[in-house]
Amino acid sequence: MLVYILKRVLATIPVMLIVAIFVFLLLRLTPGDPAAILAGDAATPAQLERIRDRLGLNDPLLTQFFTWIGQLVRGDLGVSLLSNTSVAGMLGDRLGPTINIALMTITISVLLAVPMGVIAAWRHRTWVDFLVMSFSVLGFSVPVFVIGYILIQIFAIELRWVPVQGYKAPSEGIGPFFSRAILPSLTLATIYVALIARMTRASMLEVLGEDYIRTARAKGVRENVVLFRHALRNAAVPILTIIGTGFALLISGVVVTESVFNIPGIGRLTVDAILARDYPVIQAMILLTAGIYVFVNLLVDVSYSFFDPRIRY
Amino acid sequence: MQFKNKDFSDAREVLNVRNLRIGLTGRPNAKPVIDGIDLTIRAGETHCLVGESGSGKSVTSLAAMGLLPKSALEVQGGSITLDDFEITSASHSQMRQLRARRIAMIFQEPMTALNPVLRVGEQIMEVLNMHSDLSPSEAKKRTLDMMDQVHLPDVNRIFSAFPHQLSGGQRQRIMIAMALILDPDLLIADEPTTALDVTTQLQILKLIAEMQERHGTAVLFITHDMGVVAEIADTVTVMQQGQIVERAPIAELLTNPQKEYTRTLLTAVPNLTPRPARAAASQSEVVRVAGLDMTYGGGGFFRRSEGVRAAQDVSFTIQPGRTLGIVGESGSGKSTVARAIMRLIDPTAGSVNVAGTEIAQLSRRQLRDHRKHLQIVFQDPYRSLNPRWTVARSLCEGPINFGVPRAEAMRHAAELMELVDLPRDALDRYPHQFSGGQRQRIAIARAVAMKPDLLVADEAVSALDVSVQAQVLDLLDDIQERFGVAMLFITHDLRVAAQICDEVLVMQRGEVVEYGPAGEVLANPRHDYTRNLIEAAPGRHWDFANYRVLDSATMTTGATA
Amino acid sequence: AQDGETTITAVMHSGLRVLDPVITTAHITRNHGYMIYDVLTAVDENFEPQPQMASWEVSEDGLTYTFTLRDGLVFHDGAPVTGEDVVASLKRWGKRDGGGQLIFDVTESLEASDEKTVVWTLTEPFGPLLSVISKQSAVPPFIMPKRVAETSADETITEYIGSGPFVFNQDEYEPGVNVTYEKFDDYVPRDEEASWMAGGKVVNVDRVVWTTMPDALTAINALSAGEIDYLEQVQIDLLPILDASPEVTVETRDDLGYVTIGRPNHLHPPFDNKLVRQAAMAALDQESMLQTMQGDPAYYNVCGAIFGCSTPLGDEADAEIVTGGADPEKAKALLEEAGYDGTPIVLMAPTDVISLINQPVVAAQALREAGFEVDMQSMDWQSVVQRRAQQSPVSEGGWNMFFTNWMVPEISDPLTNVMVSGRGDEAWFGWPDDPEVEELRAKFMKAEGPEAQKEVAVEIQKHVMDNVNYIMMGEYLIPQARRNTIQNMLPSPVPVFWNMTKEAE
Amino acid sequence: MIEQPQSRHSAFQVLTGLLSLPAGARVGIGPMLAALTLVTIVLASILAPLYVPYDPLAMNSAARLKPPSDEFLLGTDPYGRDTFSRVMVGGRVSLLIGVGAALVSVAVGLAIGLVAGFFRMADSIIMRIMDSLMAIPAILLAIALVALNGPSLGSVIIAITVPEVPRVVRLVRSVVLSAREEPYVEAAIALGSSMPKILIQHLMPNTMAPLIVQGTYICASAILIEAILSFLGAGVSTEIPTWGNIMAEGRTYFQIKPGLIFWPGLLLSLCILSINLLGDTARDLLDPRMKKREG
Ligand SMILES: Nc1ncnc2c1ncn2[C@@H]1O[C@H](COP(=O)(O)OP(=O)(O)OP(=O)(O)O)[C@@H](O)[C@H]1O
Ligand SMILES: Nc1ncnc2c1ncn2[C@@H]1O[C@H](COP(=O)(O)OP(=O)(O)OP(=O)(O)O)[C@@H](O)[C@H]1O
Ligand SMILES: [Mg+2]
Ligand SMILES: [Mg+2]
Ligand code: NI
Repeated sequence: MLVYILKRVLATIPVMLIVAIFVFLLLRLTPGDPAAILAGDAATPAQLERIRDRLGLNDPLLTQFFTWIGQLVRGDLGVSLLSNTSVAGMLGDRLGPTINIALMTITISVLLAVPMGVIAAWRHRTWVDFLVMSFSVLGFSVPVFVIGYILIQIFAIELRWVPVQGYKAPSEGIGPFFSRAILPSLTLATIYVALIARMTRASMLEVLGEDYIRTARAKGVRENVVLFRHALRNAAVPILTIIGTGFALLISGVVVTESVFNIPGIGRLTVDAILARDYPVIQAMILLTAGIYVFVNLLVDVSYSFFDPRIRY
Repeated sequence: MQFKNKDFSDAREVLNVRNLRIGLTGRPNAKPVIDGIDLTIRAGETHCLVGESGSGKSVTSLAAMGLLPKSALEVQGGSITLDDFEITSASHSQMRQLRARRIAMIFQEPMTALNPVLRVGEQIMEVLNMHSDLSPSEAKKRTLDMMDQVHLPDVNRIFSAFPHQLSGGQRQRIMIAMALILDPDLLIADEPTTALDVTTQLQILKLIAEMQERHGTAVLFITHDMGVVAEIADTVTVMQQGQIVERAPIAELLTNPQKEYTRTLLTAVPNLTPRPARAAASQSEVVRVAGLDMTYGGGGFFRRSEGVRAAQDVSFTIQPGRTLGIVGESGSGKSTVARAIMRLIDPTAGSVNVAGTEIAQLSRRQLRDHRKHLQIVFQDPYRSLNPRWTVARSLCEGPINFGVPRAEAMRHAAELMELVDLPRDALDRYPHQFSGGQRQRIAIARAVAMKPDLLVADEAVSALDVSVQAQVLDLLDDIQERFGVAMLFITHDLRVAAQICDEVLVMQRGEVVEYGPAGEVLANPRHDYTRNLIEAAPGRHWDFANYRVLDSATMTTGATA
Repeated sequence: AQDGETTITAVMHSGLRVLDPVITTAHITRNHGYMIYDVLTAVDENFEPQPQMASWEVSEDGLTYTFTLRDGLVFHDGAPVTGEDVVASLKRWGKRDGGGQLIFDVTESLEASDEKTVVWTLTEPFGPLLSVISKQSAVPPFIMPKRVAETSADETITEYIGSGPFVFNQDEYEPGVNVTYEKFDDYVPRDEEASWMAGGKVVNVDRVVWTTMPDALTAINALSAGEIDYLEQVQIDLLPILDASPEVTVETRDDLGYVTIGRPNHLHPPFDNKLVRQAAMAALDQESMLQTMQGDPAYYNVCGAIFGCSTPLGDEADAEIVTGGADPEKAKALLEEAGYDGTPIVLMAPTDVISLINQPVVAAQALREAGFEVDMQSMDWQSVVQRRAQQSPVSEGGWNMFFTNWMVPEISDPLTNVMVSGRGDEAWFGWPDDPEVEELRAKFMKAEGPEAQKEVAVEIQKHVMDNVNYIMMGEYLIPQARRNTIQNMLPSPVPVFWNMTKEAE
Repeated sequence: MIEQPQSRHSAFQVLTGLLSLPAGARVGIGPMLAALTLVTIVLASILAPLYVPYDPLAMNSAARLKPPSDEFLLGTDPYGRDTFSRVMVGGRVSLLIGVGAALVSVAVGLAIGLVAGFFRMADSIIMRIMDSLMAIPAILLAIALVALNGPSLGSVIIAITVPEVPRVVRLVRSVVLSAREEPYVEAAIALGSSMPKILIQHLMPNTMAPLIVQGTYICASAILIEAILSFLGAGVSTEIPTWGNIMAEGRTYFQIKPGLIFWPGLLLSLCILSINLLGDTARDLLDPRMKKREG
């Protein structure tokens, strides 16, 4: 197991390196000039040139790349070109909201989607199945921001149950955190629920056709036990997989949700940074999200063996 | 050979099936799957249900368990009563109460019938939790006790093992323990030993008999293996296409079958007497294998692992027109040898000489030119044909690869269809439009189309039922006669080996334990392992085809009946 | 925040990322500057320079300016403000600001003669000196401690200490998201009434939190729900939503507002030809562009004055061509005369800055109607910003035209208005090489008194209308919205948080 | 191979599992409705220029944000353009983006996936690169790519395609890897078929069913991603109406003029719903296992 984890961690190094090179090149090829945004609208070309020099943007690409990698290896994420604050610090401020919302989203999604999928599979080809699956497809087919607006309109404006926007850390109180995080989480959950419910259903359908389910029924086991004890654990691996790979989708959703609900998370930070060409921030953020993605999927892989004893590393 | 001959007419009727009709759900006018069958099983009786594949054996048993797949099949008439309780109209919860307690079932595949993610002990104990109010410690004690009764070793360890950590035989014992722990009145066993090798099969059959003895359980035993039937049945019911053809006590059925279908079924069972060896077409050798070694895996980046030595120092030769059979239990390395000879895997060591060329070390590209000398027929007729290709396209693939013009290849394909006794229009159809036996014949035709010197048949008939199996064996025989090809025939079924092989090679754990003329090896085994194999073959003293005991003259082994 | 403290939560038009108000011309950073820094002198609502940190005296010959700091000025770290600090700050500013550069071009010396006195000596008279250093945009000369002001003018400062009415809370600063200011208790306001950037900056609240909301609708909803107190800019189309909230007041804080302009690239065909530029000007229509941008006529103003219609120097001479509606016929005639060969005009269209999305789209249609071939290229604002700095021909990554907006005070005179500079490659993007306008600007610098200055300004106006250095597309206003609990907000182009009070709700 | 159940849970299954919809091929009515809806929308979009009452680009600043009326069926947008005309014409571009992204990513992914599944040497390198591409959040990659090329139709399609390609590659590769083990492939080797022939004639057809499913999924998500890109200001120019940018432009007016989001949103949802449903049906029809069951 440990050997496996070690192996996987080692295997992420080339992946992260490719991500790093890719992101770096992509950014430097992208038009846009951080010096220009720093200096504002009225700056003259000569002033821009001087600022570019200062920021090291006129160095050869290779030099810039190795400077950056060198810093990274030393654990230094650099300094934002715009705000002159340390990227690590910004990251620290911004990671919390995103992670908390993501965790809440995953929790909500799993709690909703797994039973939905199980029931749909159990009542395969009945109206229950159709209803559940239509709902999931619907979650797939409406843009995230529209869902966000609709939820705000209903729960924050009409019913006034929760605030329209904003974020409070759980350390400032569970109530305030919850009331602000619930709508964004629900918004994000719509895609995720769709994803997980469909996977659960498909996986359950397959498992429910297996011999050991028939064995369980032949033993006179109650239906809910059949579904949740016998079938679900066997269906877990693909569900976990989709939770892992769906994480990428979650990040895409986060970018939009954070805008709609005004949450100071890394999604918005990254988009802002991309639009402002704040290279150190973008690079760090994309490496970070890629790292999180890889980590989440490593977790998922390792957790397989928890659900399925046949999988041993 | 002694058959069971106890009289059950006074015993209690446990299961009563009357005029049962089962059809496709929602389609009452379609041809029913089960068409008005009657069945009575009495306490202590072992009732065998036999018949070709698809005749409705499993459906009948599932109906008795109330486990028909509702969306596909439904009871359309008749009744099933278990001690006067009507099952066809029982509610879900009534059925649930009944299962395990009154009526239990063992399924065919011990691999898949157990839940892979739950410990086997828990799976047995679950029955107790559901149907009794034993305390957890009592339940566990009872479970361990039951596991002991089915002769599982080291019950405490096995209790907390997962299914994949057990052997097939052990898994099946777990299934039996699970089925019998509540002492049900009726045990249904649907081909419980088909997936096991003969030695394990024998143990399981004995175990079921023992348990039945102990608890007086009625057993409905489903199988297509007449050997097993001869061994264990009190009464036999023969089914065909959803109907009952014949029912009789075992001795009566085997000695004096009444119906044509029963007779066909019995005649098709190959017997264990080796056929006389044929003369070789020539003294030259088509295949010479020497010192073949195959180790799977090994190496590894972090830990140097041992690898599986699946074949060690295997040597043999085959002459044209002759058949070498490789027998041995599952996992003994039979397929490995076949695949190494075919160069579908690269042997670790040794030489393989086919038609005068040493192929063990050829590169992939060089190998391609030699492919036409050797062909293979696989076990699974479903998967060995590309489901998306027409039969014609599959048949022409090989010849076209070797430069035969398409038109000519097509013409030849049509001839081949005749050879394997399929209609010509079969060429334009797809594999799924054929039965298993027909598919296997297509696969054989495809191999023969290459006019190989060596034909490897890896369990080529194991997936087929006896009557179809007999046809395919005949076909192979015919082809061999006609083209004089050498054949390497791999099987775990000694009856089949006895019928088709000139020479037999017995493998155990990758090693050759015995190699010689079929008559010698099967009639007069020298190695213990071979002897065990033969002794474990059920019904081996009965000559099914001739409805009589096997001529003891040919049975020179010291086994007692 | 502790009990009883008043905090104002304000949603600003953009996130604060750059904290150095000298290095950038970004409005949000300037606004930030006014929170934590103070200035020597400042204009009042009549564009009149008034003493703020210092009073001044000008010598008879107009060559020596003596500034005297008032009492009680301290930085947030407790150190008193001295002449040295002022000199360092002015010098750093002079390197960045266009107007400042002009003054330093004619500066003989700038020295602190004692703790409280600064003497600025010129080589020749510079009429608008006071209005330049009092200007509230784009880069006002904020006074910082000497050690901070000694940072190179091309590098951002790293210490944010001023002597202004608010203290920057470094700990709670999240770039682009939140900035928190606390009342500076030791700030001594002037006695006069506050007026624009001048007068007494009396702070009546304890904290001001600026936040950003990327989504306009969310911001409005948050204001209606009372989650925020103040919204600096409201999209006109969304005003009806606020109508439903009686607790919210919508108003215009800044009656000067903004202008939107089109800038042709003078280096490359076809806009290197004055006739083609004139054709473009004739083709465009202020009314329809402004209406598309703003919707409600109450919030825009057709205006042909390149220095703004309500500023002292603003004049609409010869502006008929831009204010009189689109004239595609005239444009076609001009194109004919110029021999326009149908070369497509690359029009850069930003997609991510709401206030700049509409102009290129409307312009493209109008130009096409007048016979131009238009290649409208969408890109994010950053790409516009980089590409507009490319002097290369269109085929090699150059451009022909883009649109941008200015605050009226930023374009209100020939020195601050960078678009009238005609210094070729050194001019602002678009690079008109226009000696004539340069002469006029020199004349403006020497002009004594408002009348003389205005006279030159009108000449420049006429010249620009003829030469089409840029195309004035009119003025517009952006309303703000506040909860009714927020009172006494100063009218001003810069949103200021002194004077303001907040009642308990 | 009980010991290695991962193979059962390949990317292939994950992806096809995703797209399973209830109404099976047998039921028929769902897919029929879906096909009808889709055909209607596609035809209506393609033919839009023939029947829409206004030029979708014609601005009229005097007629901004008008409510639905006889003159403007669905009202007008902030530029005074006719919403109905824009929505109908916008469908063309949205569908083009969807279909374009699906075709390109499937084609590219298929090629790379076949190579990866076939050449063991190339496999590990290709898969590392694909892993990296998958790890970069698609939306950020798309924004960056759009910033790089400018938000033209082509670059939006590319931006949507790049993150999808690795998924297709994984899918194809896993199908190839598992199909390689099929006895009929071994039989083909035994019959002397060359590797490229086996790859193209035996293995590639196996990828078609999952690819069609995956293709419909990409098509649907491309239309959505385009909308999100527009929302973030990185979508195609407003001169090219798409459902995505109509909705994104209309989002500020969500409370005053919900129609700007509702109508394109409705068509978009209907489309995606139908595409998903059809993809699922296609899989059922193309899956030989399904045929087997019938036969
Ligand atoms: N779920 C189902 N849906 C439709 N038809 C079915 C189903 N299960 C079985 N059948 C049909 O019922 C018939 C009897 O099948 P059954 O499984 O009982 O055969 P069997 O005698 O057990 O064969 P085998 O020896 O191969 O196990 C077959 O024709 C089969 O096609
Ligand atoms: N690809 C492989 N990698 C590793 N081990 C393998 C592989 N194929 C087979 N083995 C192992 O090699 C041994 C011999 O397997 P082989 O398939 O030759 O047995 P067999 O005699 O054909 O059995 P069966 O009757 O079940 O077909 C077994 O222990 C098996 O687990
Ligand atoms: Mg059966
Ligand atoms: Mg084998
Ligand atoms: Ni397996």
